[in-house]
Amino acid sequence: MTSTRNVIAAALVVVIGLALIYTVTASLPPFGSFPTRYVDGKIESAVGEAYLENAIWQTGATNVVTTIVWGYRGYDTLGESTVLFTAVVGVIMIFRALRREE
Amino acid sequence: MIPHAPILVIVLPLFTAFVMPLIGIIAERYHIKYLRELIAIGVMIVVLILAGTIAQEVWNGEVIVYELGGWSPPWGIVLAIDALSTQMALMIAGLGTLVMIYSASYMSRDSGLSYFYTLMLLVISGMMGIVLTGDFFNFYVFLEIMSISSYALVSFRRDALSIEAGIKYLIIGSLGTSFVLLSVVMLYGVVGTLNIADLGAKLATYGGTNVPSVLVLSLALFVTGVMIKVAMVPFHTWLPDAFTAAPTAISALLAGPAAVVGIYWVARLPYLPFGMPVGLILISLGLISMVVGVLMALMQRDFKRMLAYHVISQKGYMVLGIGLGTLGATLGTQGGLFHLLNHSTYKALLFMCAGAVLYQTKSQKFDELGGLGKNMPITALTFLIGALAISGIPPLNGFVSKYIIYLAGFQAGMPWITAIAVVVSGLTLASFMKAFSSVFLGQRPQHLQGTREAPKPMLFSMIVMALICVAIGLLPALGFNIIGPAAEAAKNTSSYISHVLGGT
Amino acid sequence: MIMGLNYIVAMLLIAAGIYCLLFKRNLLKLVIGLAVMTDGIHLFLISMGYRLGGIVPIFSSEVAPSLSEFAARAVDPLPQALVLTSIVINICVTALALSLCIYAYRHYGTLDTTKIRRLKE
Amino acid sequence: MAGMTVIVRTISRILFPFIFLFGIYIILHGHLTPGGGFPGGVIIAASVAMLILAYGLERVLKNNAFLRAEVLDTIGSLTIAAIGIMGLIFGSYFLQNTLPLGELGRLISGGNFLWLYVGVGIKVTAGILLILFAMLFATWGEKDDHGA
Repeated sequence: MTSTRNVIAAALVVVIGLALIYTVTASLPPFGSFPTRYVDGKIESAVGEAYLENAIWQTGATNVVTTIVWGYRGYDTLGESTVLFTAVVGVIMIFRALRREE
Repeated sequence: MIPHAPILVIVLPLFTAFVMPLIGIIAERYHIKYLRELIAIGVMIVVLILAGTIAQEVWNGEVIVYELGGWSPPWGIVLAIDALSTQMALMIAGLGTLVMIYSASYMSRDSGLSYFYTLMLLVISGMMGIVLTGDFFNFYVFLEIMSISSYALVSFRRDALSIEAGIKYLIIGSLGTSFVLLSVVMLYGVVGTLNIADLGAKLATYGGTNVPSVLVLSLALFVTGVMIKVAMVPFHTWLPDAFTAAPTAISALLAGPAAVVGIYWVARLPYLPFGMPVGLILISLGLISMVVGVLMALMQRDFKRMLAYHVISQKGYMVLGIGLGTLGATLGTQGGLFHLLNHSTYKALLFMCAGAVLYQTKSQKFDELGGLGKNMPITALTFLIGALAISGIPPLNGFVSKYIIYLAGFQAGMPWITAIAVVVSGLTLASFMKAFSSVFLGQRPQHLQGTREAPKPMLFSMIVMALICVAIGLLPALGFNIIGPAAEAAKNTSSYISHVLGGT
Repeated sequence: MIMGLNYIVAMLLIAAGIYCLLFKRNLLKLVIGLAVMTDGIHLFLISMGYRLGGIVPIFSSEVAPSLSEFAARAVDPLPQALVLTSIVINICVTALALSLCIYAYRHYGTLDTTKIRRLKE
Repeated sequence: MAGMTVIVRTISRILFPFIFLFGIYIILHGHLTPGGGFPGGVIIAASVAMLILAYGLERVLKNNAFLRAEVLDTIGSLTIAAIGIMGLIFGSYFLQNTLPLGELGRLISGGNFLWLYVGVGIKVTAGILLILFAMLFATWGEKDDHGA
């Protein structure tokens, strides 16, 4: 019983892994090729390149990642801190009565 | 339109949620009753008004583009609001308000209410963020806000059942959101942008031929992730447990407004940003869900569990309709979106009725209930309206949208789909007649003799929902004013793309 | 071949996570599987923005004398920002899952999913 | 669990202010060097966690620590909210960077990034500590030997 389960599991993982690896290595741009992207044969550049060119004079911060985290995509980071808040409230809520016994 | 209305709709519930724990502390220290409830309801009403002002603007043919932080797309995040988003935002705000009023009295016996209202507002804010955003990664972030707060809300009562349901929902739901994240990552790898309009414009150049296999994989992952959230049949296992174990106000919230979010992406998916044919997948998933959902519902002996299986079945109708819409049946998309509007009202109403019964009798098993029609006449009447609406009986709203989906089946040249849909509808009626007779008719057990009618705030929400059901049933034009532009906007990708990318 | 190693390892992590989620019976192992899978996605995401011989996207005149040279050599900053967001989200999900697990252990006295399901009926 | 040996206690007492200060440094220099509000907040929370492990829960936490962390969490969130709304008032978009950009590479530069990071730092510190407290209060005193 368990041995057949293990065989099925191993086979499934191998199949999923090989399919993922094949798909990704076959048709993604090769590793290290930023900023080049090929869309339908045409060469396009990824959005990230524009940040490198403009971020420093537009925002005055030397860390480009920060200019994205709070500048260009600041709304995402607001959402991210909301997620943290949500998880905190969720955890407090789950332990609420236990806390009162303390 | 009030300036900044698009962002205020999302941010007002969010910031109120931030201060809600403090409001809770103040309310407990100074013994102010209903402070949290009133603030939550007030915020929801303001959000509803703001959504209304947005809707007026959008229905004039505009696509509102709001650049957050003043960064233009595709570098910054934008909110892009077309008629489809507007329909969803209006439904979330309206139904959210009613659910909030309902929970003000339904949850009054529980502890930890400030956390409850915090999480409720976070769910609303997350859903608003999902339907209004124009950025793919931002969609993922707000999906997580909505998901995490609903995981926590499902296990709010912390009994054995709800903890187990919460864990199940969390594991399966996180698997779904991880798939969505992986799909977003692959899209960034191939196309190099995250803006939905930009993605749509760049992927449209493929025209369905010579598509790299990564894009197909990305689409497959995204469909799987969305389908886990919509709970179509192979991925539905979390839903019955979660809806049964959650407090009924949460079940109504998840069945009404939260259904909106999944269907919103199902309706966007065939057109933006992938633009690949997924019609047959949607149709087959929808058909399987309809049939399996209703068959499972017929077997249930638990009030809320039966309603939960009907949620799966009814969502099958919507996915089926939208799938038919991509195959050339123009009525299909309209039918699916219209059914979403109707489903959200009557299913939230049915859950509220089940909650009212549960609140007064502390039981949700059919075997322990009976003869409550005399004790709770208004609940019985509203439940009957909801039951007839979900079964598609003519003067009520469910009939209109189901009829459109039947017609779409013929329009797409697949009359056997219509046949299946009619049969499922009949089974739904049978299931609800059984439920109605075993709860509200028949012998009343001894210990239920003194049962009283539900409290007034609960009745208010239920009556408003029932009135909406009747009104849309009698005057379908009311619904079509919302649905018509939405169905058109879903298909009109070029207008969306040109508004977002064509400057401010 | 070796250049694609990042992608391959990321996909292997994802496959291992899916295996954990599908075939493990212990709640803690399910949570670990989820974390492993998400970390695979994070590795994949951060590999997306690599440039051969790239420098960190923080401007300093010692590494890159001018802004244009900096822009021509630095790696993509966008995936790094996205990964920051995603990691925090993953932490939050894990925290909530673990607290639910603690509570489930109090209720059932076990973390075995099959036994928990049997208790319900 | 009442804390650890005197060696651990002494060393953690000596290290605590340095780790705390390092966390503040990470938060304040987020826009100039790698780091920012999230790593910095976690480092500060970790320093408090180290003290709790060394000395035990009762000796480290004064009464109302939970409440204070909750208030701090809200204050951090409201800082972010206020900066976002400042963008609405002084600029034309939510979260717009309306503060002066300053000189490249100085501590006070980059507009609102520094203040946003301070808000996030407070929020993350409080949030991680709240999760820690909630789990500690729930499981403190239980025996460790009943494994999974």
